[in-house]
Amino acid sequence: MKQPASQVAISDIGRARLDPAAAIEFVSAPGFGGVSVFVGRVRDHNHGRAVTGVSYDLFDALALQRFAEIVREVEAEFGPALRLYVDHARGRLAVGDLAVLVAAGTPHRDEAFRACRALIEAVKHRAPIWKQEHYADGDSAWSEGCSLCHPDDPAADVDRPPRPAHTHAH
Amino acid sequence: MKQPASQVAISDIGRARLDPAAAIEFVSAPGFGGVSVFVGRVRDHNHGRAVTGVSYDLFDALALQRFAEIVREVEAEFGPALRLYVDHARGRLAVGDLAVLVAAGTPHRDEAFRACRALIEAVKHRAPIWKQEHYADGDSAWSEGCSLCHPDDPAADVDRPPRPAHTHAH
Amino acid sequence: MRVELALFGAFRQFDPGARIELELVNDARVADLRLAFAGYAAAHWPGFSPGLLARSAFASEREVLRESEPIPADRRVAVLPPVSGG
Amino acid sequence: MRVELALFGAFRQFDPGARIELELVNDARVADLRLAFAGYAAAHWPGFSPGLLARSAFASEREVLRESEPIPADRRVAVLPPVSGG
Repeated sequence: MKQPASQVAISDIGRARLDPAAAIEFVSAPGFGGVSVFVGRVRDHNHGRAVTGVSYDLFDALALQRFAEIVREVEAEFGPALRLYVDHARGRLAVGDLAVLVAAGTPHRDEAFRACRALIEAVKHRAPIWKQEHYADGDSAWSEGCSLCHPDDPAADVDRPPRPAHTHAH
Repeated sequence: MKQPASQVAISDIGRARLDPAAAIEFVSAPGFGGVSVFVGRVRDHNHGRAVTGVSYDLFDALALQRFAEIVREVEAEFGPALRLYVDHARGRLAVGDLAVLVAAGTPHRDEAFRACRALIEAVKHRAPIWKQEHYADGDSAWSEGCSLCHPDDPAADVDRPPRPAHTHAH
Repeated sequence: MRVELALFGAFRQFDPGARIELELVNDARVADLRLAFAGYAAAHWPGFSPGLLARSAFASEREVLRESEPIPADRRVAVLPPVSGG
Repeated sequence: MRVELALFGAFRQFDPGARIELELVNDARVADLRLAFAGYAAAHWPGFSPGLLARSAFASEREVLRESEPIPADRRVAVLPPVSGG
């Protein structure tokens, strides 16, 4: 292909917005009939509490490494006829703001849906990104999430998470 | 909800383009964290032949009925916290033009992906829409597709389609 | 009775107006329309494939009709070849 | 050796600069850093939860480190609580 088949980015919310039209354009190609896009937005509530905003913290260098790794894995599974796009917001977002945007373009739609889903699942579970929710009552809390510890690493407590792994909706 | 939770449309390509940003906006709501979008575009080849464009023919009244039926079914399965959007192009499209656009917004991403996928599968298999491909050599052909006959209806030949039902990629 | 049959998709190529009229008995059902249409097509359209009609449905503006159903009161029906949207 | 530890997510709230320094033995491994960090946090941060650290990983800018790995040559490590992107 003439241009890179994937693009990964972190967008500082103070300077740029996530742009679904740009994602669709990027993953398109004359031979591709299907584009699947996922947009994650800040919700106005979580676990029954009114949310006014969310701050996203990222370990930028490692996050971009992980995005690139994830893209290579999805390419290995669904490529080579595949274009991918990943963008995650950083900073304080208001309700309705776009937090994450992923897209996959492929010749047919089944691969597009599956590749897009694989992208967002991996970004959510494996990238060094943390979400702090701000509540209507002025309180705030960092969300619980997925441990990045190597699962076979004995020193870490990942065998005994406070709740069953990945059954929480995040 | 204050406004309708779904929108279905047919867009005459001579007058309007399918607009993914409008679809995302429509299916969004303050309580929704996930939006899944699918865009179908005209490819530059099919079954090994170079394609220069596609003409879409629709039986408008029945197509809008079917879109509305499909939306109600998807709402029954994934709702009520759900907003849906369906738009299909009509007319002669060039390679890269958007042929179909569906979107689903929900509180969490799993339902968004599944509802979006259910929408596009139903639109492709059950709506009265026909695709005529125009080839680089000047020839053109109507695509073979899915019979709309009631499967239990004895007079129609749907038990003996020329190829196994739904194994063709369309 | 006279039934107006609208043509879609691959059927369009056989008739510039994409619309034909067929004369049926007064209590005709969809199955009768199918037979009459097959006869019309065989008589008027060189290159017409009966296989396409066998996989095609008849519909009003509101729904796909079953073979045993009567012709709709407004006598307007569409013949729908297998669909290929998206 | 002196290791610079960058704090992310929930760990940020304990230190305004989100960065602490820890003194370790010269051939220290990630497991030693974990112990030293646990001691530092217990001594300096009221309300610190050892459970959070148990589920946290240590990483360089390029990868998550295993407990048995040596501290990276540039002595810069990040401690990563469970992630919650998207």
